Amino acid sequence: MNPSLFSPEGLAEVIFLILIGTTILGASIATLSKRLIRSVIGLAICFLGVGGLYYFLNSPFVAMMQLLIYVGAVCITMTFAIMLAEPDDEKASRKYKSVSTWAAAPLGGLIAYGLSRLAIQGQWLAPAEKINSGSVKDLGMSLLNEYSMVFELISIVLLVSIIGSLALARVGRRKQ
Amino acid sequence: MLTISAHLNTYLIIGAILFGFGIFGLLHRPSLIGMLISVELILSGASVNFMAFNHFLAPDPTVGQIFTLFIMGIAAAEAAIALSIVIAVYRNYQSIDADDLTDLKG
Amino acid sequence: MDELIRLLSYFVGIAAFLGFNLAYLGWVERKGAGHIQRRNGPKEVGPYGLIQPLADGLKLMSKQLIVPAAADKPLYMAAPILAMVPAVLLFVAIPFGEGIVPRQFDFGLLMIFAFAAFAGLAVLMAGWGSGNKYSLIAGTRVVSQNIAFEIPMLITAITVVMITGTMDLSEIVRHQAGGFWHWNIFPRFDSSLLMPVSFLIFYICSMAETNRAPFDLGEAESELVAGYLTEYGGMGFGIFMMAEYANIVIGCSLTTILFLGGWQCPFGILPGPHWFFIKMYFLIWCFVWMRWTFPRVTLWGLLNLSWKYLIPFSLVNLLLTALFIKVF
Amino acid sequence: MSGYFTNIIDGLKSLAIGLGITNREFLKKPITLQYPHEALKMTPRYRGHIELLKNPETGTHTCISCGMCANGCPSKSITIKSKKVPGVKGKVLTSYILDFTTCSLCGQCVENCKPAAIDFSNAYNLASTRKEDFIFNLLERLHPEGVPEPVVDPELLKKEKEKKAAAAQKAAEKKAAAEKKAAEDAAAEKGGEATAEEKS
Repeated sequence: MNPSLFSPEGLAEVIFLILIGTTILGASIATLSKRLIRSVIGLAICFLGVGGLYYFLNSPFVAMMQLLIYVGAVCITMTFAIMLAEPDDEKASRKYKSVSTWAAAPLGGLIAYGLSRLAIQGQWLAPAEKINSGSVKDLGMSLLNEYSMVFELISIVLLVSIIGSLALARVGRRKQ
Repeated sequence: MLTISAHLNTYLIIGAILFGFGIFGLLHRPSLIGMLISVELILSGASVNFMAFNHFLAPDPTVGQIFTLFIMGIAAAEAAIALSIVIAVYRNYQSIDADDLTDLKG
Repeated sequence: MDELIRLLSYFVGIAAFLGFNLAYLGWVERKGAGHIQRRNGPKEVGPYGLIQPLADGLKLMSKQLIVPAAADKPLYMAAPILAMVPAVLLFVAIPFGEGIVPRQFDFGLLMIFAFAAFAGLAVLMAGWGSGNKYSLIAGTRVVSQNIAFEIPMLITAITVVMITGTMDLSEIVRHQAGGFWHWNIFPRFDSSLLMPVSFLIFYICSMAETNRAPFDLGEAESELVAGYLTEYGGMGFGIFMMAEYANIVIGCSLTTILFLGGWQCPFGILPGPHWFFIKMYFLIWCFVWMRWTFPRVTLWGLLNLSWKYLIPFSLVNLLLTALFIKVF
Repeated sequence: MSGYFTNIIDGLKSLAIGLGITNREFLKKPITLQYPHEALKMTPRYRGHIELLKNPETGTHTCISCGMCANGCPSKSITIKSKKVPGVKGKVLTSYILDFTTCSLCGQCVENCKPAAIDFSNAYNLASTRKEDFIFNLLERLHPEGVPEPVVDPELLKKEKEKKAAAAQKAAEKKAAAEKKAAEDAAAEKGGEATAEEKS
């Protein structure tokens, strides 16, 4: 039975469809536009949609982190890099010859199709009994108990990456 | 039709589409930053899959969330490193096209 | 269905509140600037110039929208909208009184930070999309500023989260119930003595995040014409201005909720949202006051302030707060 | 590192002082004038365009129409017209036109004026969209209700009349004498002719 369009559930479905549209629109802008700056904006739109999907998947914390990290940090850093590195747009549009660019669209489509088919045809296990509600409290508990080692490792990775990126940017400056 | 938000397959297909877009962009983009954008798309496609399985199938619904958070952390670190590489490359080659970086002398 | 009606009425209420604020904060700012400089400020249009915002709005709306030839048109057009939408959206999460919140979010604080991240992107889009080097410089400046000040802001917000143990804004306010000495701005002998420092860092950062003078490097008119606003006229400019004021209201509301006890009344009279608005408008007035007191900082001084002072202080503050909580 | 904390304390202190100053100013009354509604009184030393001075005794100007101001004007902005009126000593000013569009406010006219009839005015808010509005007739500006008739001195008038009469009489006499002389000359000529005729 389909819920009415104007009931909260129906409205939620409409919003869900809008989010899917946002995600796919963002992804297509990110990959198809000729200007890099627009692709970054498309990426931000796509991440906004993905964050909304996470919200529908009952994990608002991850959705917010998605926005905070991807839009607030990654996209802005990329825009910054584009402004610093100043890519030549005309040069980019000139290079549509190599084999990989022609093969790209069929290959991407094929992979997407294949994965979707797998998803539809796959016999997934029956949903297991939940051992907790997946709330932020549970998230924090398991982050600091079961996954504390990974948590520490990822902070080390982040630290190393910060130092490494600083060092890399610095070396380039010295050479010039 | 209207209750597609409660199906695992919807999310898996969205994840697959994002992944496909990522592969497509990775091959089709000439510049390093464009490739980085595509890699982010691939990662987010994987994240969507993790979250979907986590919500619908996993007994412990924190695992997928934690995995996605780690992916985000890794993606942020990767973006920082890659962009500093891009800037260093641009300083040396005056270009960020992957095809132009053919010089083997460091 | 009741939920829908409730949401719609809140939507209307927020729109009215926001419209009133966006119009009259400009008036307050000009009046304040006038009196600080011993002038009168606007006084011609209506009594005490009270109809001035209306006249300004009409003027901005009646202007033609011009897209510069060198502009990247989609980005140029989308930037004001992207600046405005998150700012308006954030009001959904702000509790104005006990139970007076459009939507109860368990992660209200996180949500505000997440959507505030769009502001930087909008400025970058405006700067790049204008096709003007001054706008571009302003965009990069604003983003380096936003990133630099978001870090201490988040870290000090985490100290509050550690004390109250929740990211739900209503819950944070409830945690500060009692007399005004229970507010987070004052040293708390049961959790952390350093809360005034947290408040100071948070307030400075919110001022910098909203691109207010003395941190308004994005529109430093003496150096960059009007920064990222240079190419915007008419309602494009108007929307950016409104987004700035909406961000100010958000920032001050957040400071009120986190540190000044939200709707908690200090003396036991006038309970309810009145106190929330009194505190919020006091903080906004402090923004105006500081704007017309201090000269604009240099970019160098701004980044030094963040990376050399605020970030180390906020980190030490976080550590000491954790220590306090562990010890007591 | 040594100045790190002193820097912070100094900075906070100066911030507080600055806020105190602006707060103090905020509470004071505004000192600006609402210009179109109220205006400042200009200082007496302000040098605006020139104007004719009113002599409190006679109620009119003291210009003697000597033209020194017009002669001394480097921009030739001043045009003076005057006429002679019976019973009035000297010439009477009929129009004093200042073309303020070319005036450079050098003050040569005021320097040159022997009887100190002109001086700088205090008018500072001159504004118009038409050039003609800056061509002033100073005489009309001095007497906006109408230029008074010059005061006629009866004695002088009488004297003048006598003088005129005398002059007229003298002229008449002269004329008569001339006529007489002419007649005599003619007669003489005639006589001469006659004598010549007689001689011949």
